Order: sequence, then structure tokens, then C-alpha cells
Amino acid sequence: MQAEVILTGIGGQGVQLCAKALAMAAVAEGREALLSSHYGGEMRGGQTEASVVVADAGLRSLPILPSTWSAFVMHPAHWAPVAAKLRPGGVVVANADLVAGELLALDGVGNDLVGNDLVGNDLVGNDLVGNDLVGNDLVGDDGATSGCARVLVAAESIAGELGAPMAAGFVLLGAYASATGMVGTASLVAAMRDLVPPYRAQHVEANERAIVAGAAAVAPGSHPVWTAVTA
Amino acid sequence: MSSTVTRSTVTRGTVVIDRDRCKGCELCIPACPPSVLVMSAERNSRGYRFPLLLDGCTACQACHAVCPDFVFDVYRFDEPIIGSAGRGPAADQPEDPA
Amino acid sequence: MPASLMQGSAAVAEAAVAAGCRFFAGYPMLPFTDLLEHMARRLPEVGGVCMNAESEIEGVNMVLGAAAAGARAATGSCGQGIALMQEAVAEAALNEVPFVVFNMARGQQDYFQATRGGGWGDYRTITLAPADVGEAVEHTQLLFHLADRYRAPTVLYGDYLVAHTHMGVEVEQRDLGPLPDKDWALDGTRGGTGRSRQIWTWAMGRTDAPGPGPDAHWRRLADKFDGIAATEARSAQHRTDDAEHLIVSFGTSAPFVDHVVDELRADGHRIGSFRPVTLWPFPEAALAATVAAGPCAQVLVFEVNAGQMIDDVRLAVAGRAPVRPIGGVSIDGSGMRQGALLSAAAIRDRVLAAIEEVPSP
Amino acid sequence: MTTTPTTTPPTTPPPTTTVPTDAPPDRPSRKVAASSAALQVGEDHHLCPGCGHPVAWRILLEVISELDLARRSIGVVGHGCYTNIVRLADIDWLQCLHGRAPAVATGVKRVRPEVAVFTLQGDGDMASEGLAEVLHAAARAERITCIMLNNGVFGDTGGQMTAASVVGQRTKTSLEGRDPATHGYPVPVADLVSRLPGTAYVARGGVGSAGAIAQTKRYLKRAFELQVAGAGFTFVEVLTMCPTGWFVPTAEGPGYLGATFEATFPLGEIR
Repeated sequence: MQAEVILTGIGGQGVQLCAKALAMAAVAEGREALLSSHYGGEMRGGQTEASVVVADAGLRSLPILPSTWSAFVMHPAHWAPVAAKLRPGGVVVANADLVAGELLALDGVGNDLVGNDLVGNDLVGNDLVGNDLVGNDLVGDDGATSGCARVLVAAESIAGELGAPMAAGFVLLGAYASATGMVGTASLVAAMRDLVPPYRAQHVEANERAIVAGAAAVAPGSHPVWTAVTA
Repeated sequence: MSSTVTRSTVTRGTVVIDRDRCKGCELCIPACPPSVLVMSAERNSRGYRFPLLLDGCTACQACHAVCPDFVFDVYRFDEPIIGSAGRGPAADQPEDPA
Repeated sequence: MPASLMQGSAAVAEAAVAAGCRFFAGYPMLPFTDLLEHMARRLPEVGGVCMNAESEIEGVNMVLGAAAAGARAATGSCGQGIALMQEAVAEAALNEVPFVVFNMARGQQDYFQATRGGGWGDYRTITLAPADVGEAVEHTQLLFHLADRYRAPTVLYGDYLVAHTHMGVEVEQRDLGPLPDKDWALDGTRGGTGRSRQIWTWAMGRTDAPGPGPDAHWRRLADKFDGIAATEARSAQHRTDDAEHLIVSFGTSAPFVDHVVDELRADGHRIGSFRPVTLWPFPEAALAATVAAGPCAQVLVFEVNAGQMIDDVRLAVAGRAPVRPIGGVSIDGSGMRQGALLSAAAIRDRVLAAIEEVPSP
Repeated sequence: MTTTPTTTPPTTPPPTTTVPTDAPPDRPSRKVAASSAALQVGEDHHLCPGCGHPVAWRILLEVISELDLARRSIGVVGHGCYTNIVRLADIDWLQCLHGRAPAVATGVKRVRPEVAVFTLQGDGDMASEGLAEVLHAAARAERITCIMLNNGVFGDTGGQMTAASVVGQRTKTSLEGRDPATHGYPVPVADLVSRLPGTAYVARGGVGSAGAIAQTKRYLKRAFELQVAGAGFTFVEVLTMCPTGWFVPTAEGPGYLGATFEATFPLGEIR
């Protein structure tokens, strides 16, 4: 039993740290994980991507995934090649503040997610998932991603509400983990605490609040990973 | 061979010169404060001229210091010699400066 | 120690420390940079030294000095930086100073650089190309051992995927057997005793204790490299029994090729794969035997470059079967990793096309 | 600047007798200087007549011996005429690539901090090929002593211009003399390293006269003392003669050194 997620975004959004926290949390929970990171010379703004594979045992996967069950999308810039790798029945968890419009543009569906007044709403606890977005064919014009579920989380808005605008990635990560059940929120928080270097220790509390808020922003277990990949 | 001394004749030491290691650079000649080194007319086994010592060595070691080919041992006499330090006829004739 | 999730660079760093590496010097250059950072953090913890060198040239020369003084030492970089280091690697090979070079290459285009020397003189470097992080850990310890055994620089040909992939690995100190004493190493304690040591180009020795001189020294080195070629070649095979089509690949391309082999075997194709684990010495005999065992209709070479290893494959196969390239140049926009060609689907397409062109015997 | 080769006459008037110098004196005396250098092994070197390098080499070994460092010294040498003479010294030596000695010595010193580690390089080695290496070693306050034998010419390759050739100097690649308009200016390595805070000691000496040699030996001694005390990077530049590469008679070497090199690179302690 093995599940994959490709995380994509631009440098500075915390994509690499999120990928690492996810993989470490999975290992802490007794699974095996493989993480392949891809980033260039720039620290900010350039392409950043990571692949995480989590499995029960005996993991020796390719470090570049031929396909993926899920995607974690912080920014639209490098999303298209990831979309092409999504398998039917998978799930996309995306940063609605930046990505929703792009996702919609891909197949021309005119959902009005961008422009919603997400900021200022009581987002935590809002049922963003479970409305009619999930199951919409937002991306599937080439067939590769048809049949994928979408979980759109206004990660940056939520992070801003929390007073932690840098922690948007952790909001989305908390949401991804909660929606899929790949790892528990507590494990994610513990992994994040291990990973943040001493010179960034001041961000730990905000990151933790972001993970928790992200988890609360979606319906827990709405897209259960192990059920999906077993099936 | 005359033993007439024409120069200052207090001699405080002497040198042993490994003439066959000398490459004839002449650096010791002007380096010698009492000017008691002169170049030979004869050539050594390598074809170089080499320094000869006259009376009046002070054992100052300047020749030793400047020599790139390490040909000088320097000895200081316990008692200086007044008059010629020559211990017999010279073995070599110095070069004629003319 | 149970397997723990480690980045490849961290795992290699841990393996180097476990192998006794106590001196490291490098100049940051992706994707080697992470290894430098890990060594900078780890070595002081074990009483070692890591130098953030001012250039690759300075880094490798610092390592040469540390190794000459008896330390287990290593440096690293990727293509362009390795190019700057080649002069010193050649010097170390000719002066018989052992250290390890971690070449975290940006792709597979540096096969020639890794296997043909690139410095001056008649020398070779033992070069191991791990397929993944776990193997990189094994290779790291082996390379320090081989360096000391043969008094020669050795090279790990890793790449982006080795350096940046996190994987569950175990790093344990391995006993690889006894090694000769480093009685040649300089410690400065023998001055004036008549037994001082010199490490000298062309093994000239001291004036009163002459070395063998360039002719004898270089002939002995040539014999040494011949011996290494005869004994240290390593390779791996995957489903080569009865294979009619054999794919040869190296390093991190190999798992992709093996994946394709499994897929095509499931579809009924009699196909297998062969991987040189040592790029130098190239496992010529093993590859030749595999091809000769038949029934091999063709040898397909998959490498993500314009065609470099294929030269060695052709020399090894020596006309027993057609040798054809199915790889090619493929670099992604960042220049950091192999582009679209390094995918199971792309390899599968090319293998299937090649099978159609040269049917099974 | 040009120098016309001439034949130097002996400076003494014609004597009438000479003193035998083929054996030690037969009267009570003591040997105050031996021909062989301290720690010297072997007999001979093949450097040209009038070369200044062996003199610098000799005082270096005297310093090592007098400071009782013979059994805890490692020398790192580059490439040049002087590397031949290095083989006459009974201490540990490591020969390395042209210009890289300060980096190599860094590796040695970091592994063996208890050992006195020094480099011996020429100006072609240090000022031309390896300027970055010596500057970085100084900036790092590396506890080594770098010694540059500066004769302003690539002697080993037959007399070409280096980064330290002085203005006006004729070489095989500056036939009419080094012209700033064409060849730029010489690099004062000692002055450069003296500006770096990691540097504990910088001096420039010469071997043009017995007095200068004695002074240079004191500089070298000070540099090694400070290295052993852990004070930081230490550097001694030694101006030496290369009459072959300068195209002057051997006996005029010291005069040329004084008139050209010492005028460009003044002697003394700089830091």
C-alpha cells in the first residue's frame, strides 16, 4: 500500500519544509517514506517541487514519480506538469488564494472562488470542503486529472488571520493531512518542531497554529488516503 | 714565492673552501668586510674559478652567509695571528686583475 | 540502528563520518551544497574540521594536504566545480594521496569527466555510481576504504537525486577489512633523524634517499591501476536470465530502467537490465558474459546524455550484439536535474520502439 | 631599467700570497660556521651560480633547527627552481601544485595543529598562479607561515615575467623591460597580506648582503615563533637574486636586487 503526493509552489512558500514535515511525520507514525526535493539556485520565487511517497513497508520507489495519487499546490506557476501526473480517483489540495482561478481556467469552469471574501470570514471551522467544490471537474480537460477531488483552502488568508502570513504552507499541509488522513496533526506538529532550525525558532508557535487551523478548515477524513489507494 | 705581507696583518680566523662545489659566482668577494677573498685564475673540476683567502680573515662569516653553494667552513682562532697567516707557499695564484 | 528518513546528502555525510572522515572542504554549488552544509554541522561534533573553501581549487587542495597528513578526508562539487578540481585529483593520484570526491552531479553528462580523469597523467579514479540513497551510504564507506587500500583518490558519482532524495536508511560503521598502515603520511616528527618523509611529484625522494623517480613510479602506478581494473569492478543485474533485450544504465537512471523491465516482463517481453556499479573500472567482463550467455538480440544503452557510457559498453560487448543508444540529452529548466526523459513512461516508449526494430531472436 | 653586463674585477689589490683553505687550521680554533646547512642531507644542488634561493633556504633551516622545530615541522612547496634544493633537507615535505601551497598547508595544519607548517613558494607560484590562496589563508588567520622567494622572474622556465617582475625589468616576455602601459604593475604580496586582519606578522627581507641575510633570518624566526604561539597567519617575503633570469653577471646580482627590487619592495617589518 503506497500513496504519493507531489507538492508544488514557488520558493519562499515553505513547500520543501512542508514536504519534509509530512515525510517525517509518516516515519514517526511507523510508515516508510521517500522524499525527493527539487529546487534550483534561487531561494525565493523559483520553481520548487517535492515528491513524497508513503508506504506501509519495503519502500524503494522511483525518486521521480511517474504518476501521483495526490497533489499539494501552493502556487499555479508550475502546476501544469503536476496536473498531468494525477491519477483518477486522486485528490488535489490547493491554496485557493492563488491557485483556484488557475485551476478553474484550466477547464474554463467559472466557479467564483477567487474574489470570495474569504478573508475576514470565520474560516476556521468553515466547511470549505464538502460543498459542491469537491467532485467538480476543475482540472480534467485532458483526462489526466479527471475524476480527481479538489480541496480548496484559502491558506494565505487563514494564515493572515492567524497573524502568521509566512505559515500559509503549513495551513495547507494541515488541511492536506486532515482531509486525507495520511498523518495525524500531532505528528505533523512534532515533525515541524524537529525541522525548524534554531535560528527560526520564533516561528514554531505560528507554524503550529497554522497546521491546526488548516486541519480544522477541512472535513477530517473527507478523502481518506488508505481507503483510496487500497481500492 | 715571497712571503711579504702587503696588507693589514691581524688574522683572527680562516676558512676551509670546498673549491670543487664552488660555482664561481663571486658573491663572496665583495661580501667580505676585510676584503681578503679574491678569485682564482685556476678553474675547479667543474670549470669555475673559486675564491682564495688572503691574510686578515676575521672569521666574520659573511662569506658563509652569502654563499649559495655552501662552500665555506669558518674557523675562529683562539688567539689572533699578528703578521702573515700563511702556512707556507700559496697553492694558487690569484687572478691578475688586469 | 533502525532506518530513519534522511536526505541523501545527510546520509552521505553520516556515512562519511562513520567511515572516519574527519576533514572536509568544499565550495557551495547545487546540488552538492547540502552535503557541505551537513559536513559543516557534523564534523565539529566529532572533532573534525570542515572548511568552507574559497574555491573548488582551494577546497580540493586543502583536502590533499589533510590527507597527506594522514586524515581521512573528502571534498565534493558537481560538474563545473569538479572540472576545477581535476588538476589536484590528478596530482593526488600521481602522489598517491587518498581521499574521496563526492561528485553530486547535475545529471549524467559527466560520465566522461568521472571516468576519464580529466587531469594530467596516466591515472584513473575508482568511481562508484549509486542508484539511490541507500546505496550511496554503502558506497561512501567503501570509497574511503578503497582510497586507503590503493592510496588513490576515489569518486562517488552521485547526482541531484542522490543528494536531494530523502529515504529511510541505516548508517552503521562497516568493517571492510584491514588496511595497510599509513606509514607514508606526514606528521613532521622525523626531521633531522634521516627518516623524514616526502610526498613528491614523480616520487623523487630526498637527495640522500632517492625515490624511484618518474619512470619507475609511473610504471608502478600503471600496474596498480591495472590491478584495480582486474579486481574492483562491480555490477548489478536485473532479470537478465533469458533476456533477449538488455538495457544498460547507470546511477539513478537504473531504478527507472528496472521499473520498465518489470512492466515489460509483465507484458511478456524477455528483457533485462545491467548496471555498472563501478563506472571505473567498468565491469567489462561481467557485461560481456551476460551478453554472451544469450539469447541477446541487442544491447540498449539508456543514459541521460549525448552518449558517453555507450563507448564503454561497446568496448565490453565487443561486437557480440548490436549496441544502440536509447537515452539522450534531457535537462530541466533549472539545469539541476534530468528533464523529461528520466521517466518510466519515456523509457518504456523507447524500449518498445527498439524491440520493434530488432525483434527477439 | 637596463643593466649592461660587464665583467666585475676583483675588489682587492693583487696579493702576493694566499692562505691554504683545503683543510682545517692546525692551530687552536673553533668552527663557527659549517658549510653544510642545518638539517642538510645530500651534497649538491643544481641551481645556477649566484642564485639567491639557497641562501634563503639555509637560513630557513637554521631557524627551524634553532627553534627546535626540526621534529615538528612540515614544509609545503610549490614548483620552481627552489623545489630542487628542498630535497636536500631532512624534514617532512609535501610538494603540491603550482600556487596551491597555502591551501594544502591549511589542510595539513588543521589536521596537525601541533606541527609548524610552512609554505615555500616563488613569486611565480604565489604572486602569479596562487595569489588567491595566500590571501585567503591570511584572511582566515590560518596558523601557517608562508614564505615567498621573490626574484621577479619565472626562473625554472627560463626567465619570463611574473606578477612580481618590477617595472623596467627585462624578461623573455618583456623584452624591452616591463612597461606599465603594456604589462601593468608588480603585485606587492607582502603589502596585500599585511592589510588583512588575520595576519599576525609580515616582513620583507632579502639575501643581497650578509646584513640583509641576518635580518631576514630574524624575520623568519619571528614568523615561526608567532605561528607556534598561535598568533595567526605569518608571512615573510624574501627578495632573492636570479642573475640568470635577470641577464646580469652573477656578481652584479646583489646590486641589481638593491637598485630594482628593493626600490620597488622596501625591506622591513610591515606588520
